[in-house]
Amino acid sequence: MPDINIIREHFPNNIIEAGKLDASFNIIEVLSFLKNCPELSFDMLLSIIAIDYIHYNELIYCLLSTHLNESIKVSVKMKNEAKSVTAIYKSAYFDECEIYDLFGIKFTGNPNLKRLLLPQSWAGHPLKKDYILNDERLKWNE
Amino acid sequence: MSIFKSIKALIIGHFTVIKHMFKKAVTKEYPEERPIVNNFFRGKHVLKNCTGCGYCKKVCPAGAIEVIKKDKDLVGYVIDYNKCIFCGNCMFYCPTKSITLTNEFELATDNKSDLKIDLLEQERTI
Amino acid sequence: MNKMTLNLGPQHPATHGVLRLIIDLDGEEVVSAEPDIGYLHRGMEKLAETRNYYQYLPMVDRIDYLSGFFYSYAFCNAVEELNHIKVPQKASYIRIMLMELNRISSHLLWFGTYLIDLGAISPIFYAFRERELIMDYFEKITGQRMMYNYFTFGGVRHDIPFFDDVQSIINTIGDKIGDYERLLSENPIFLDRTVNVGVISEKKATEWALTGPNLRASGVLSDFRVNMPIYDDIDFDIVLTNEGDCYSRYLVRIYEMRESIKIIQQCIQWLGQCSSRDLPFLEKVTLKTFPNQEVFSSVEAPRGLSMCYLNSIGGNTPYRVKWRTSSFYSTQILKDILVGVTVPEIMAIYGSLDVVLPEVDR
Amino acid sequence: MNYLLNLFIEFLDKHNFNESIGIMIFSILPFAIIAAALVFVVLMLVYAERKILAYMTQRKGPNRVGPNGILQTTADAIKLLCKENIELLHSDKVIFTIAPILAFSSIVVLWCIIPYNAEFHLIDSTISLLFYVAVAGFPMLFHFLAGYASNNKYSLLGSYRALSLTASYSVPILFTLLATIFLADSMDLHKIIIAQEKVWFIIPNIIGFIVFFIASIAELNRCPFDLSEAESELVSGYHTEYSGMRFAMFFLGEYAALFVTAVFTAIIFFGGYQPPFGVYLSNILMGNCRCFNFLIYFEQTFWLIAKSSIIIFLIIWIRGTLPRLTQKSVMNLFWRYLTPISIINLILIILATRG
Repeated sequence: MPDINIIREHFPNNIIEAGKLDASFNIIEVLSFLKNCPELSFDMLLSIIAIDYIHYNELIYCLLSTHLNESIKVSVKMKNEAKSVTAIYKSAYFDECEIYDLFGIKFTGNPNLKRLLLPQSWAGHPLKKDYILNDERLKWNE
Repeated sequence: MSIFKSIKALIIGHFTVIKHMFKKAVTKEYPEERPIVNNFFRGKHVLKNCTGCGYCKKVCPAGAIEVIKKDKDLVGYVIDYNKCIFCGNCMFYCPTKSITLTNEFELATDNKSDLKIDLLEQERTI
Repeated sequence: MNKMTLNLGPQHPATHGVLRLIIDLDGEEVVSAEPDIGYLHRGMEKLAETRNYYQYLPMVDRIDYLSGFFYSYAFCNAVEELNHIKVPQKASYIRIMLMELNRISSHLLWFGTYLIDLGAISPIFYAFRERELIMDYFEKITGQRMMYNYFTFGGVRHDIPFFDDVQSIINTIGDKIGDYERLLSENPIFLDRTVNVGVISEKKATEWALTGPNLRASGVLSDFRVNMPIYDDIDFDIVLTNEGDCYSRYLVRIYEMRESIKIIQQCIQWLGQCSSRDLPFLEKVTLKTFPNQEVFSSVEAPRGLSMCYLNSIGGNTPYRVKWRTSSFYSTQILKDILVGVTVPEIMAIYGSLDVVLPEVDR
Repeated sequence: MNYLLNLFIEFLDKHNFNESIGIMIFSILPFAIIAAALVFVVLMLVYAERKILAYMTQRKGPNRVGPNGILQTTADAIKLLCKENIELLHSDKVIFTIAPILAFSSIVVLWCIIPYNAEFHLIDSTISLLFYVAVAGFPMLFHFLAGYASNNKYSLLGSYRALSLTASYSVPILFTLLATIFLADSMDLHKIIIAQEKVWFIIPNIIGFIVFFIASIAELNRCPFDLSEAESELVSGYHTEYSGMRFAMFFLGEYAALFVTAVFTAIIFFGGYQPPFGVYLSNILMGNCRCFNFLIYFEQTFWLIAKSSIIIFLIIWIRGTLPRLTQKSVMNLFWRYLTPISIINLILIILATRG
């Protein structure tokens, strides 16, 4: 695991629980620090994972440092709005489009947020828990 | 010079291709030569004294198995080959090992209704 | 500037599946390229929410049908970590051997189709002739050529009775790779088509989150097999070239095939000399209740790092499964590296990234 | 040939037919023979290529239709004949239909000037080499027309490439043929062959042969240079929108051109219908009595076909190994390397023959 105390120095009020650094309120600062700080140098954002816990949504950013072969998870809990990190990691664009497509979470700051996997005319966001499964729209391939 | 190196590489490349002209062809003529199929192969299902517990119905990912029971004794056991993906879950998790997948893989038919096969009836006719 | 938008449609001989590239052409030069994906989206993550763990296991091979073992290993490993199941040593070795064989067969398929994209007709038949040997071996021990359903939670379904044909397979493949290299590695036309074409610098590769052979071809030393516990007592070295063009991606994959042969050789030695009769290959376990926990389990697939995120809140169906696949990001980088490139080079670059569409759309 | 002709006229007089019918039939007969030979050779070439490519990749090739698959191509041709010719809504209908016909006919015309043996030829003109250079470039022009008329982006790209390729390969071909004219100081194919009695032109003109061979592969639009019908990038280049008989015209035309180019390479560099060491086998076997001299003609055609089939095998072999070149490197290869080489080669030969 990367040495935690560097992170704790710079971000004292970010708690680390269940192996994830919780950065709900300052995600942009934390990510840009993790990327640019020479000792940590997390230069690759592997993927953004979205989970829908009905009352709130959680985003997990999996970061990997290719030089030190270290990985860390940063989690953000929020409602339906999130800040886009495409400015820091270019690879986040496809992830954010897919999460918007399947979860309906809007990312402010994303160059052009559009549906990625589903056809543009698809209504609803399938991976949300309240998505009606036996919807007649899904009968089209029966 | 690089020209001679590339000409040499071209000639070597050509001779590695021509080398194969004198080797035996690897194509197998399917209808005439039967392919060798081993015992672990997962093909058509066969049923043997099934107790109708319905465990395979719970474990099938594609929902292809239909167990028809009339007050506790088995009347029909239909597998829908449109949906079946031959994963073998029913065979692995069947408590009494009564359903097994055989080596027979030629299941093509020209009308869809043939694909819903009642294995219990087949077991009686054999 | 009269732009012609050409879309390399979902149905095109060289898109390895159903990718649609909307390309703005100025003459033969590409002005902008926009990948449009989703034609093969089967909703793997939504399926997981309505199926229990045993039902979902056979579906996992289908995420990337060319490397089925890797994805079933990632899923089984996630469930085993969730329930703290300890996999017997023999099962781990069988898993490594099958995964490395699968890596060779996936690289062989890439080699054949990449050469067809560049116009050479015969290498695909040589590559498929070798791949057929591996496919027949998989059919002999797991039952199917591609959709194996052979790994299960706690080990493998049944024991592998014999290894001698694995030895003969890797011997024939070993010298056949020498054939490919003689046929292509110095071929002037192949060099002219691939050397410094589609160069991906080290910074650009990490920025666009490329992993696997594409990353190692740009000179970044990152192979996830290093921190996978089951690879600990197997020594293999990571293949690295640092030009980052199509030719170095070709070289990385050819040498990786040789590395996999060395790994399989060690697995056979271990499996052969250990008295194979008494060692268990499966940890008998019945999974009823699951702890309320989340797990990240990843594996070094032939195309890059594949990560399975499993989140369960008790009950026997997973609450959320997320698959991180590497082709998803290799398609995204096309937007960046296809600018200012001529039409034939699109095929050369796209082919060299080894993008397989089921992995992209899941 | 005229020996057979007056034999036929005596037969006609016996049945009191008019003599002019004989002459008329005899002037049409060679064209009929060559038309039949063309169809047969083209079908056999397609079959031969598929078989050779199959053996090169350890496959069996077509072996189901007819004995050992011989009738496979005839079956394909009949299938293509019966297929529906799909008409395009917005394509330029007139050019769309004419282009394949012109492409095929411009190749068939070349068959007439080939001297099959000392006596038998369809058109005997003193400038047949010039005729070859002129007409050999036509099919590429009609490929451009076809691609341009079929209103499809991929075929448009294919047709652009056809044009740029035509410009680049015709210059080296011209210079190498000029070199042969100086060597044989005549443009008549018969005289060229007779001039190669003692030494074949490949020995003095070895560089010319290499340049001509590479340029003729580009002219045929075959493997290392098959840019205008690149399957993997442009779906199938200029003939993407063609189906049925029109596609067959292009497809069979390509193989007819392959035969013509191989025969011309054999004529210009390997001494046409001359036996390898100037010794006719039939003289040895039959002794050189007069009545068997028409056997020599058959043997001459045999030698011509044998040499050209070796060259055809070489071209197919190249297709089996080499990947495709990009347009930049093809133009670079032709303009920067092959054209100057062929010019230098021409100057050397002029000095050698005239200096």
